[in-house]
Amino acid sequence: MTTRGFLPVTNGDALDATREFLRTLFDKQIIDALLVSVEGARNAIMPALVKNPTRLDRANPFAPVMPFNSARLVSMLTRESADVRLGIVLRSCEIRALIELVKFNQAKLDHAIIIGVDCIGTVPIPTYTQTRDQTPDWLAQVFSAGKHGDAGAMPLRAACAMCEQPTPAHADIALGFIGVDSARALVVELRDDLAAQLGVRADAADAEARAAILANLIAARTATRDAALQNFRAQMKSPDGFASYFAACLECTNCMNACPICYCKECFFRTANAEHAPRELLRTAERHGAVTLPPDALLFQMTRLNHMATSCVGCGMCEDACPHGIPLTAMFRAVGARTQKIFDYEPGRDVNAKPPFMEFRRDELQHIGEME
Amino acid sequence: MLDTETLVQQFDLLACIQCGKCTGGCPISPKSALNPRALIYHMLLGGDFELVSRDELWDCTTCATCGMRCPKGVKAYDLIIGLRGQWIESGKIPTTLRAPLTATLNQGNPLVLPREDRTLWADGLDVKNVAEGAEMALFTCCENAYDPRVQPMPKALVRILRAANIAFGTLGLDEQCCGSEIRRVGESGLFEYLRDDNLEKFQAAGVKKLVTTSPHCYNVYKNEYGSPGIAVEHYTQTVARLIAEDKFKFGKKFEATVTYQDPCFLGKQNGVYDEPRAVLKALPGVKFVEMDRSRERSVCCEGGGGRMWLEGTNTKVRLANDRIAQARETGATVLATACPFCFLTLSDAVVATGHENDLKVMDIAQIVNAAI
Amino acid sequence: MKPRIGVYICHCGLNIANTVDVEATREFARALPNVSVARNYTYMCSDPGQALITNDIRELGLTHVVVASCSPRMHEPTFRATIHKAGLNPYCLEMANIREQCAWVHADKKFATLKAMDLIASAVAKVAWLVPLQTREVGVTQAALVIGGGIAGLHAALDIADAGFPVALVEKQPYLGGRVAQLYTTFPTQERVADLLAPLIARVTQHPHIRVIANAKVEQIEGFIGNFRATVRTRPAFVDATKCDACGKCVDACPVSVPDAFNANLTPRRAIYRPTPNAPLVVDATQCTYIQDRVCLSEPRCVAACDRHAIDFSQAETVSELNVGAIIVATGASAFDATLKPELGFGAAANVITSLQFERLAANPAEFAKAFGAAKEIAFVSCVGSRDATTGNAYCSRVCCMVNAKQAQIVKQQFPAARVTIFYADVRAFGKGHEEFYDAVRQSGVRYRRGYVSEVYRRGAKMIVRAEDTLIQKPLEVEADLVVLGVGLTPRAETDEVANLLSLPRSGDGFLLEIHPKLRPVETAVDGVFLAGTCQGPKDIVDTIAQARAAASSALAPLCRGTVKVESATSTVNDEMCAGCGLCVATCPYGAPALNARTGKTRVNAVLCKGCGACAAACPSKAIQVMQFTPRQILSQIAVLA
Amino acid sequence: MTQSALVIGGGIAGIQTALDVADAGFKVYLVEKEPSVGGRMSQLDKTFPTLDCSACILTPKMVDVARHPNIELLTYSEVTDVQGAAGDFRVTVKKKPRYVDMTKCTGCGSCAEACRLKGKIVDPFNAALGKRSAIYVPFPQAVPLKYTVDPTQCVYLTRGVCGKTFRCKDACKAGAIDFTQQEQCVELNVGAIVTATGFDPFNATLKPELGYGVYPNVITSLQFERLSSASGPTAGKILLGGKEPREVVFIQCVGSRDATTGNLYCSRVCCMITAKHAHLVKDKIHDARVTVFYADIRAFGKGFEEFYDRVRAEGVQYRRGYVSEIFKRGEKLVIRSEDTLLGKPIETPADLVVLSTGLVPRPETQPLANLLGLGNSADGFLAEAHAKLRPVDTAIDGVYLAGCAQGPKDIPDTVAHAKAAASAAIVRLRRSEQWTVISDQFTLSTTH
Repeated sequence: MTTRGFLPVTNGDALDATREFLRTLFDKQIIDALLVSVEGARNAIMPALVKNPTRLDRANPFAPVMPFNSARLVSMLTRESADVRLGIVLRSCEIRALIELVKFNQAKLDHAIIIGVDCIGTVPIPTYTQTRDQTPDWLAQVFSAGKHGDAGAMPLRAACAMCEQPTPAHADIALGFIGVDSARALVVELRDDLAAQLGVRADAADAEARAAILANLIAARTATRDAALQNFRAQMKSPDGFASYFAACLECTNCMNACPICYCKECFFRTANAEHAPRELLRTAERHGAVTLPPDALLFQMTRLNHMATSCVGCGMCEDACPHGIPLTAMFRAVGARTQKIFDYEPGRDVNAKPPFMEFRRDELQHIGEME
Repeated sequence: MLDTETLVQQFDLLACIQCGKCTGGCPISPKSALNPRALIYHMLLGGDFELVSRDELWDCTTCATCGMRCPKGVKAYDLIIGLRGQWIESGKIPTTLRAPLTATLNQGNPLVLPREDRTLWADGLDVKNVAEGAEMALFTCCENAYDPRVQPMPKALVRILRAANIAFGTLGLDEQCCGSEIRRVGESGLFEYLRDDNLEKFQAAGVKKLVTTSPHCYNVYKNEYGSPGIAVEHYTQTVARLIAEDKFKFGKKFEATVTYQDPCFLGKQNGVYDEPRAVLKALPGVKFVEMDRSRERSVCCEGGGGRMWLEGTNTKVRLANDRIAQARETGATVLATACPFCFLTLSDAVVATGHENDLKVMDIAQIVNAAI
Repeated sequence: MKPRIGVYICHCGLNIANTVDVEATREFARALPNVSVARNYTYMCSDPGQALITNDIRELGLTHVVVASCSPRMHEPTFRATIHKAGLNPYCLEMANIREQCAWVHADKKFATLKAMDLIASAVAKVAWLVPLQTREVGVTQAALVIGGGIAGLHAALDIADAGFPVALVEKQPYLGGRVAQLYTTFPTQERVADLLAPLIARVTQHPHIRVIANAKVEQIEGFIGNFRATVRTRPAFVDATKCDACGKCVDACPVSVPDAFNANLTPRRAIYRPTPNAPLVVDATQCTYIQDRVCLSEPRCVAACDRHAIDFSQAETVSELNVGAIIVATGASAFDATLKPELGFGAAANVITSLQFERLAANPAEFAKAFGAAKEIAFVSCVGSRDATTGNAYCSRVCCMVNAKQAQIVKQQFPAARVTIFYADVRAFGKGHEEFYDAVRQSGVRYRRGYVSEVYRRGAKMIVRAEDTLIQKPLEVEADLVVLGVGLTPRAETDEVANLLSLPRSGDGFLLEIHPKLRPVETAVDGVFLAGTCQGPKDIVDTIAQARAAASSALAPLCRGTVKVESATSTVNDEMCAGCGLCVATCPYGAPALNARTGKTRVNAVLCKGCGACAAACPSKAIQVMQFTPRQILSQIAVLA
Repeated sequence: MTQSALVIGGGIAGIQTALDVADAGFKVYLVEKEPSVGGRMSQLDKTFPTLDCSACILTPKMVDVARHPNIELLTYSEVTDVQGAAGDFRVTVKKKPRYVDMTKCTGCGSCAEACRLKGKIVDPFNAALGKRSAIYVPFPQAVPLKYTVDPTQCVYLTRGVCGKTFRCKDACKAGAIDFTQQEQCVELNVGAIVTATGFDPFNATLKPELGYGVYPNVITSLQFERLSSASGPTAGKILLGGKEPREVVFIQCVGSRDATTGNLYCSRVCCMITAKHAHLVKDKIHDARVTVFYADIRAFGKGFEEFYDRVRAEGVQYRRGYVSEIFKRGEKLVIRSEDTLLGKPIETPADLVVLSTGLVPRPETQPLANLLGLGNSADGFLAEAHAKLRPVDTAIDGVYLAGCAQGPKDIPDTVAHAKAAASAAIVRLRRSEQWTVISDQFTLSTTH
């Protein structure tokens, strides 16, 4: 069971209070190490594995920028069991990706403490790094947007603009600033045992107000999402919709590299299996008059779609990574939504829910069934 | 009200599986309300069953196709005969039936003619009485004996037998109706009287072998008189045997294309198909052709079952008329039969259909006689 | 060495040759890369057809062979054997399916021919990549497990035991005989089931090769054909059979009353009870209030009532592990739950009973006379829960027509005055002597009325049976004192459990699925596991026995031989590529791949692998591949078509 | 103790029994009176309800039987004497001369091409719808694929001379044809015997009212199989006299459930055969009007009712009522019956009538049954030891029944029955040693 309470903010500095809170986790020996975003040189925000709590003075989990979906990093850190108690500070989409990875044996949560944080949305990295000096207080914007549940003023990434899950689920500790005045306090919701250890008292004040603001926010985001998905589906209506969508794809595989779920040791498309003999390419060119090169761009995208459609959490890292700005988030979310609905499966919702491929149910897909 | 339970037992109706083969094969059912299967079903269901409303029972020709076809051995025609019996017992005898029945009792024939006229047909033929010592008794059907239209048939037969040097005789004025049709109109009491009386007379005359002119007489003696130790033959069997034994010399040719109507009581009911044909085929000059519906698939002429005296409900075109058309399809100029009823109904039909110049109805005996 | 490929195109009589220009196809094939020879022939699978191939292998030194004919499902073994006979590795063969996938589905000869060419080119491209594989054999544990002690299980067990092999017969209930034990008589011979069953059960229980494990459940099965390992949990009887003299005092003392399922819930029984009239006493642990810690608490009344101290609650469950080489599943079927047809009034009125209840009543003359003696009109309803889309059971239950007939006759024989009517749509009397029995039943005075019963409801003390008599096209209301519902057979509720235990698929009707409905009616998708009796589909006793003995025959082959051949084209894992995600493990229906605890990567148990390729399809990185269907092989096939 | 079994009859039942007994490690002699194994199933086009091509699923089994190291195939052979008892039967098998050297014949068919009687001899495999030569293989997938001279037809064998020169002999490059061949007898010593002699289709001329033998467009269901089969005389096209029928009528229970023929029993397969045929007609002639006359539809096996549902959905009309008679009116056949659900006699026109003929015991089984001491059931099929509990055993120890010799069966039931007979035979062959208690050999571990 969980306890809801408040993390008091003194001096109106919620970030400072948060850093202090994270240090306390070390002090109370709840964690031995912490994965958290820290501010680096040239405004860079990068995840760091912190072992010494004093180094938390640059930690910033609220910066509206996401260079990584850190689920990948958690996978890296937890694949083999260790007796280190690892704290992980993650956004909702990162937690969901992590839960998917756990199902595929790519991460273990046995010794992990997930510290989830509210996310009002993130902005593209260049926007963040290049504009921070001119508008030094991104954080103030975040907290202000959070307070009112409206990030309209922020130039959000496409994925975030349609993100309808701004608060973390499945966190051992969740820190919230949406719908509250973060100058005074942050909402904290945590496991009862941790609450006892950390001295958090149950306090339901302002819960309804926060819920209302969240509901508004989610409704707005959902509307944005639906519009985006509809737009994508409209583009797919034409026979070559998929091909034209990916007309500019170089098969650079950046999307795959950025994807938190793509867990293959080595992508099939980078192995000798996927190589084409020159003779084959020439024959295909002869048969069709011309063949687009590199030859497997669409196959690559199809394959990724096939592999990801059920597990995609919509973090949008792929789209950020695409050198041609192909709007991948909308595609994955649109296809994912349909696929996930078929199997009644929502990625990241439940760590015990088996991915559709791993489970056979007699009653599924009966409408496809045998034709006679 | 009928005691259907008893009828069900008596006629073994429980064997019925309601397959409809009886009604399907019934020559009358397409043009009458007569439906043997439904009749049986009503018996099986029991309860109220009013005979009076079922005039169609008098349409049955007792051709026995229903019983021959039944896969479960049910004899629907027997049931109909039984029901007619119930009707007669109730005293509601069809008006046209009264005179024949009374005459049969009083005069030994249903044609309402004097008993003492029975041997008039043989005037001048010097036919012996069987009691004077003969290897076989010739039994003349009442029709053959009294009806001038079919009297030539026994006359011809007499000449044939003489030609083969067969010693035969008749019962003279002791001969009376065999009871076949009497039984079939449901007058079982009168039938039993005739049977006992006839048997007594056969015995008194020392009859060991009986040759009948009519298939109806043949059938009743063979199958419905118990086993009185008398060998019964229809004359076509006798003649076929004599031909096979080379007892004849045919002096003349009978130049005609001949087809043959199987009498139900000879063919379907007793399996005598081959002998009449053997006789016809043996005759010099005869070109024998078959109608499509022949042998087991032959069609009733509608002369049996007391239909000679009954009105019934069936006012549509008689089957005999169809038979004329079918006979003409074969290119035959002579339609042979071996039954006085068939002869009469078919002769009427030839006239009714206006083919008296194209098609001649003849009894086999007459044809044989013409070739001797 | 450059491959030398032979291509053989089959006419399949006219099956292929009618739609595909086989000669043009042959010329095309001859010109494909690496092809040394291409031929066509009327029936490649015939002896001379095969001779063409073997001669070419020997004379032209072919290294690989493509046969363009039908689906490989049937004839791949044929042609593998053919090329093997000529000295090639049997796996250097590829089949192009130009019949089912071409000739049979196209009408236009021109396009069908082009497609056949593509399919052949594609097969030629693949075949060059095929590698020789070795055929393998594994040893067999010469013992069998039979699951289910009904009439099927008993017969299967007897044949295997009589052939000299040990058999473990595991029965869920505390008694043997299954459904058949509940029946009163058989059709069409009207023999008492008890008279037939008792000697059979005695033969099984006394058989030196059979170990009967009743009141038990197979919990787990691991392994593969020839080498299964079954875990069996046996519930204790809580009654010491050596002390019990079956006096019944404990039963009288027991405070529990539950419906007696053996008696089709017609009568109650206690928690300590005799499962069948001749079986020893047992305690039903799910109902016993002592075990469930309710009423009896510390002082079980049965224990107090027993003079001989036979009741022993200290008895514990036992778990046995058995090694067997073959398994026969004979788990039977259930009677259709008539409450699922509420319009027929079952459960709502006491004078509507099922045919199974009829059997139990008939077995008890006094009860039977009580129930039926005074009845004037008795209606039997056919197809209750069979041939009925509303219940989801589209199938015919195969036995109910004859059960109805038999029961109707029993009533007629014992109470000739009763009016007995059977409502039906088709009477299915198809077995030996069945039609004759149906004839006899009608002769005994049972009325058949054609028309399914639409509803049954009460009017006063009578039930009204509503139907149309379709032979007179009249709606009917028949007043009946008793209505007997001819309930169908349905898969047992625990079929899923059995299916999961053994990884057996089920057919559309919910019964366990045989591997081929015509020619392999007892084999399953799992080698070494066979089906007997009604778990595969409704059957009468005689067909059940034939099928049970058929299953025994199938089981006897590996047991007698002592070894079995296993699939050679299995899947293999590239450790470098394997991310250990476990998709292959979850996907495999045969349990062949498993994650290695130490390395975190998949290992394939090649004996279990059937080469179906589900794992390879699921693996995102293609770290697991099926030999003869590697990405390289498949992609080279596709490349030709691109 | 003889470690071998004899299986009499090389249809699907005999094949399955032989394979099972052989797979268990015993030597099996499979005796078949025809030149090829395959039996009735080889004549079928498709099988119900899956519509598998019959030859396609049967051929591999035939090939297996021929290849099996434990099976010795004795085709064109008949059992003429049986002595001894279970465990030690001594059986005499007569091998009829094929007049073709099996070791030399390649099955090329040149001889049949050359035969003077090519295309003149009624082909029983094609149910008399096709013609063949006097030297023949019954069907293209025959096992063994060796030619046989039909001694009742061959001009040389019946008249002592065949022109100036034997055309077949000249045509045979392998030199396989040998008219000096004589009948041979072999003695077998076997421990168990399985009788799998199958059935005959009912002789439809015994129901003269249905016009079989009178009208060429009244055919039997077996003939329909050949008509529908791609390897049949019309290459799978439903053609009679070169014409495609528009109205097709199927008639159920011809020679079954019928006291007039003495066959009281239900033949078990005809309903589904007709359903399959009706489907095939609809499949091949989409707009054909197909009517089935029946009294009870017996669709009882796995997937059968579902198939019956499917066929009705395809537009096949089922009319309840047995057909009483068939005659001709103009170009059309007229089918007389009553639609018992309407209570009306009806006439249905048809271009093609298919009689769903039942299954009857083979007359030639009787002498064999006499040799073996087997009895008959009331229906004329061979009698099993107990109607309920012992469907494959007979009154004679060591002699078992498989398939339709015991009574009509569809293919799966035949296969199951045949395998059951195999099991019985295996048990009999393995019997004789004194069994000891081995039921305790299982226990690996028992925990409480």
